[in-house]
Amino acid sequence: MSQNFRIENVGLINKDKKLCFKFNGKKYFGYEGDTLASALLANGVHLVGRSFKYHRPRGFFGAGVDEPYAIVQLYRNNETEPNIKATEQELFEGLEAKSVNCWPSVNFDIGAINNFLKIFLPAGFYYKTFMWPKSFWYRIYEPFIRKAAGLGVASIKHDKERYEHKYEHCDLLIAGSGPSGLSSAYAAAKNGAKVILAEDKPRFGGSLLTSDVNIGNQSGKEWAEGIIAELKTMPNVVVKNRSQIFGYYDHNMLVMSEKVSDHLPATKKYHPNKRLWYIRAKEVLISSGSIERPIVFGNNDTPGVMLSSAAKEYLKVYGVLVGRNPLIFTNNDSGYETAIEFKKHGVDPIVLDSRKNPESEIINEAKNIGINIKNSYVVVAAQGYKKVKSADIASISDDKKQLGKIENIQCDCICVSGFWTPTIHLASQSGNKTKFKEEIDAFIPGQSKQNERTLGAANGVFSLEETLKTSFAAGSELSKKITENDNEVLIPNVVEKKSSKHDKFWCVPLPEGKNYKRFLDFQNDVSVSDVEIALKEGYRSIEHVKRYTTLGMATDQGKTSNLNGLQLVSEIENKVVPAVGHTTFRPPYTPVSIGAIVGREIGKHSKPTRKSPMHAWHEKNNAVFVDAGVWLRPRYYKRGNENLFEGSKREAKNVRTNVGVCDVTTLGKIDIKGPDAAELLNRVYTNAWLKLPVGKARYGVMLREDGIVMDDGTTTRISENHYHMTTTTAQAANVLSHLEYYLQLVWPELNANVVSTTEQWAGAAIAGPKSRDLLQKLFPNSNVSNEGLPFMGYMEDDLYGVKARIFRISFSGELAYEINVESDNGNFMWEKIMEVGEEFKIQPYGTEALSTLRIEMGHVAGSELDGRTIPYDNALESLVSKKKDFIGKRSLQRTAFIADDRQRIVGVVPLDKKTSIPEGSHLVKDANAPLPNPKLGHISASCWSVEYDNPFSLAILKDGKNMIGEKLFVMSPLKNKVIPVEIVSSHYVDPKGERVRS
Amino acid sequence: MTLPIETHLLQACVSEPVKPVLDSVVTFGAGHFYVSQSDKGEMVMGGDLDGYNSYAQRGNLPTLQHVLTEGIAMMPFLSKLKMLRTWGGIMDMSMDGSPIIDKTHIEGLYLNCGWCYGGFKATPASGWTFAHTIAQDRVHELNAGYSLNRFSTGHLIDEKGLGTKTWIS
Amino acid sequence: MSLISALANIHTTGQFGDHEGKNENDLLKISENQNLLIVQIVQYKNSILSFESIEIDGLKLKNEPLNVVFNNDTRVLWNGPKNWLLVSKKKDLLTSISKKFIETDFAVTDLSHSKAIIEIEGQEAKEVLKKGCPFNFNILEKNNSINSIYNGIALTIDMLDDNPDKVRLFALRSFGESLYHSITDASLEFGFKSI
Amino acid sequence: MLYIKCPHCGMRPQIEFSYGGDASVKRPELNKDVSDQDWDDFVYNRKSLRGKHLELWQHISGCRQWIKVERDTSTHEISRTFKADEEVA
Repeated sequence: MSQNFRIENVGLINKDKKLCFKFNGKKYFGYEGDTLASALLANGVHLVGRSFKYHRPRGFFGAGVDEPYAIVQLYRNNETEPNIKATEQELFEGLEAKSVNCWPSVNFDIGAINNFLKIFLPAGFYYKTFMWPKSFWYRIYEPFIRKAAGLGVASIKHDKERYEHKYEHCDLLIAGSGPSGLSSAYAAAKNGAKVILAEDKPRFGGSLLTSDVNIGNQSGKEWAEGIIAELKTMPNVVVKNRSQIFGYYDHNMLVMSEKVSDHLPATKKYHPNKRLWYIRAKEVLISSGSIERPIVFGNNDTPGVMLSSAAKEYLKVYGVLVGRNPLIFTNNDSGYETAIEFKKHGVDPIVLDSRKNPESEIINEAKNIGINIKNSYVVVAAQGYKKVKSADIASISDDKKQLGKIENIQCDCICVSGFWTPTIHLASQSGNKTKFKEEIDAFIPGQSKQNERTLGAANGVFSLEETLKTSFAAGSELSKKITENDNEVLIPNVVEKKSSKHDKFWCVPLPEGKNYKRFLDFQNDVSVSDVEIALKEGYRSIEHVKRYTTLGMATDQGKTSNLNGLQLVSEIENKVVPAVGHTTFRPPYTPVSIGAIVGREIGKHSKPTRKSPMHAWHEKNNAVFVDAGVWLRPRYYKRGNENLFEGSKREAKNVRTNVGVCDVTTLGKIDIKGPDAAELLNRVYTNAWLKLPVGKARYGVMLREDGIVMDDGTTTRISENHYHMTTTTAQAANVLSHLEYYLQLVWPELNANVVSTTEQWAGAAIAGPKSRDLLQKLFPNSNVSNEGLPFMGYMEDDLYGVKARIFRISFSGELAYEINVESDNGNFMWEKIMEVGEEFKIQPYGTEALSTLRIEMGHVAGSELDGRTIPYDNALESLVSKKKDFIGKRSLQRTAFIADDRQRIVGVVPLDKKTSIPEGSHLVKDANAPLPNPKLGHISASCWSVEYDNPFSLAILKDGKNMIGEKLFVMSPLKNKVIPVEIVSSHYVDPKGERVRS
Repeated sequence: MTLPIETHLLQACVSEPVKPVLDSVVTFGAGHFYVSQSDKGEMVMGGDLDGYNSYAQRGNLPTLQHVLTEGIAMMPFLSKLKMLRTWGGIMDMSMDGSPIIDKTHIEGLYLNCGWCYGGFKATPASGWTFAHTIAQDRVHELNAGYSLNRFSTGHLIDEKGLGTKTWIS
Repeated sequence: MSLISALANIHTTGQFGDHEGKNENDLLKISENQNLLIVQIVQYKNSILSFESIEIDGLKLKNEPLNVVFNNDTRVLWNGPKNWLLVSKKKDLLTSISKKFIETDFAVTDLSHSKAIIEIEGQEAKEVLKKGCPFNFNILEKNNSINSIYNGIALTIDMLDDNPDKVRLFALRSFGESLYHSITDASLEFGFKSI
Repeated sequence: MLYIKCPHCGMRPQIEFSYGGDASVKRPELNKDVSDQDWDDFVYNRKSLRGKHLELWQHISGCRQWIKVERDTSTHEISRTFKADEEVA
């Protein structure tokens, strides 16, 4: 199809570059610089979609971010994206788009039957129509509604685009590059301030691109181009187009979404598709302009009805006529500007003005060039189904209540202007309580809450001269405050046409006997009658009316509908608009790609990963890894076709019979130094620490102030004033912060320093009956006998020339040692242990075997120290000092904590000695008791005992102390298991702890 | 009377509506994320607290960024959708993460608070037992555990095991 | 004995990202730093000793945020109130540090093996940092250092030079590979040379 | 993201800090008798103010110091910050 509606030599598009695109399977062409909307309109395509609820035909209503209708499914570079506004999407070669929300096609849409059933779909229809009979909801109504719901189709493929973030700081952030944005940016830049100027459209200049004004003897557009060109050369200025500031957050942090390559056929390799900017600004200038609002009349959603400013923009920016026979319906002078542009390009418009006798320069000009103007006239209803064919018009009485005789006139589009609504979203998001400005029938920002100021049309100022004056002044003043420079900038002369007052008129009354739908919210199909129903049904708060009718909750977020909705409510309620108030403006101003919000923290990099210095060795030796917080730890070292169960059993067994080695680098290590280090430990741990000799380790338990166990571990006295504390892997960071809290805030009198040395030392635990023989071979010059290095002893030596720390501690319950070397030597140590250990049949073991070993021995770990247990529960009460005070001690006196039947750790063995017990299962007395079956305890950890070759679990059981020998049931409804069990001691293997001391 | 409650901020968001892709609520426990699709087609998503006391009913984007990061980890296709609306609510966080449903020492004053962010799912049962508590002026067997004095006696109901640091996620 | 540095398993040399058609000298340069002595020096809260009277490798400590005192071999980074991170090519300095900062008043902790160290040099070095760290880099000048966080990883940033920009990043060793990934990923757009 | 003035380091993004709750809570001294009520108040009862709230933050990825922050819980505005050992007037 040829571009019937394109006019020669008009517009800012590049006519030298023709671009091919497809819409609903049909091929069209447009030009570089077009949007999908302008290119479709140039081709005479007005029907782009169907409405949400009634599936009525939808065309184009605006030319930008406020567009409620023209939503398409976009195909680009073998990917698809739903819900793209055709008015925002720039054209590129090969673009493909389809209509959404219609089936089988936009021309014949089955859902449109809703349009004839609309009596069943009034306001709040979700809440009432489909409520009865109750059983119908799941089976009939919901599936039906769901099928009809939604706009575009979400691709369930992985998103291949790259999204990046950037954190930036500046002196002045300016949102919008219209006259106020440009002039304030220029003035501030001249004072040397660091300025960021953001424009959501591809072209800078805002209203200057389409208005007929003169600044400093240039056209508005030329002046804007000059300013931008100069700003771009200044090193202290960043200007960004295609960049929408969508959120104003705390402490002057604003967030901007920059579309880096949405206008290209594909994103350049290594470059982002979108970049999300977190900008912290000292001052913010909001120059976001205003959006024209519609006048409400019958069938005002018919394709071909659009904002008069949009018609002007399509003409002046894209050289596209939205109609050849336009009707312009206005209550202010803006409609005339559009009419004049039409006329200038050889099209004869008719202007209907609701005002009686308006007079102004613009109107005079329109009259002078012979435009047909009808005063006190309104559009009663648009006629035509898929496109406007004619309009029913009538004269209107001065009080706007009575319509004259209805006439029908031919037209192919209706351009409507109901005056302007300042875009106050950002100011409101900042916390600014807005105020209603009577002269313009709209809200403007009130008192600034953060360091923000709103300028120009966004502040309800529609005179260009005043806008430039205040904006230059604001830019100068705010930048001067920051840079202390005061460079004078001359404010250019302005020539603009003066306007007359607009008419406080926003909705055409229904003619008698007619029942036209008059839409307020075009995307969500909310009409005047829907709001009337909501109010009749008793909804008063505007927030409730909004939710009940869904007014303003569509993807355009009510940019064109909110104010008319308020006017309606205020009229029915007989209140002034400010008394009705408006709904809260929340970020984002426009929908933002979730991928852009997330940025690069995706896939395996969604969280950082921590690796030990021996990680590469583990990898090479078939380790299967497990997440331990963000650490990666070997779970087991797979041999052949072994599974986890077989592999971990083999490893654990080898520890019990020979010797095993485990990477324990991840355990938290904290260096504690200072004259008061011992005193600190004494206050933090439940047991006594003042008399620990140098060269000895001790096991300790620390509590939270509420008496609950926080962590456990061993601490070794390395020298007089130097202790080495270990923590569990999971609690390492919390324990450090906990110690700092007490040292800095609670006991500042203590002279001690704590610092994490987790990363300084690589750790290997060697465990098993042959571990001493191995140790002796590794350290031939030391006496590592039971006397030379007794249980809980510590020594330093060197391992083939490498400084090593040797601790005789055990988590496995076997004779065991832990060797630490500095991290760069970690792999060397590990390989040496493996090499020397070969003759003792050493095997590396992972966390699963480690777990088995500790469970069998009844050693508590994270699953018992789960933030809900006290020392008694873990059979650790012997470590609780009665003599000294410590963190959390006072809480241990609580009734529940000293009750006779207090929960306590026990062992659990299935009666059949075969069935594995799922972790997290409950223990009950009677498996057949009615629900809720009283829970006596839960399984905290399970393993397959390698010592006895049967399942064994630990449990925290009510009155556990007196339950040994009892028969209970383990129930796991999730796994559908009921297992008869016997309660035994938690110390299943080596109950006297002889092996560790052997 | 002092309540062991701190007021915090929780945000949620919805995407633009899309055709049905998800027919149930899915929560990602380890990632602190939940998602469901509304009848209108919007994906409704949320996660953890912003992490400091607040009555502002406005949150900040990094928290939602974190929530959505977890969301994409679970359902990568969410990346191509657009976030339409966000909002922040105030949460009465009790010191063990469970609600308080109880009578008080003041005649005629009953407590039903500290719901943290778990309210709706338990509303029918708690409403019923609370009505019982008021009507009979004694706690029902099923809400007896949710007493205010559990913080003094130590009979806490701390499912997450985080203790009093309600802001930790 | 074979030492294995924090990034030994990930750092490979070559040119990466959008480097084609660009002058090699204009590319960002990314490298791993090894074999530095890194020592934390902390003065105890109630110590009244004058830390300014102690000289180490000709340098005196300064208790001032952002401050780095330095010479050719050694840089002392302010790490917090009366808390410094000494980074030096002279590995034998540790003994004299321990001697001069007496243990009744100072905690001296060797952290040489605790860190993964990445250096970035080039015009866009700060741009790379801005992609993952919300600190205001416009105020970070030559011979300033800060502690902050990059894509969830805590790190220390030491600004070695500003013509062109050159920064040295220290992260906890176990996070090294993740930080290296983040930094090189953020550098792809500019193109970089790994040396 | 909040912008918090660390009294040691200067203006820093919130991401460098971790929250520590109500700063008005005072831990009872060690080895002193504490009534049940006082202990419960210390462990569980918080002011949870709407308005100016004195709270603890730790500059955990910065200088690692615990600081006190006076912040309005209805606007998030921060009026003053203090070092750990500074008394709040």
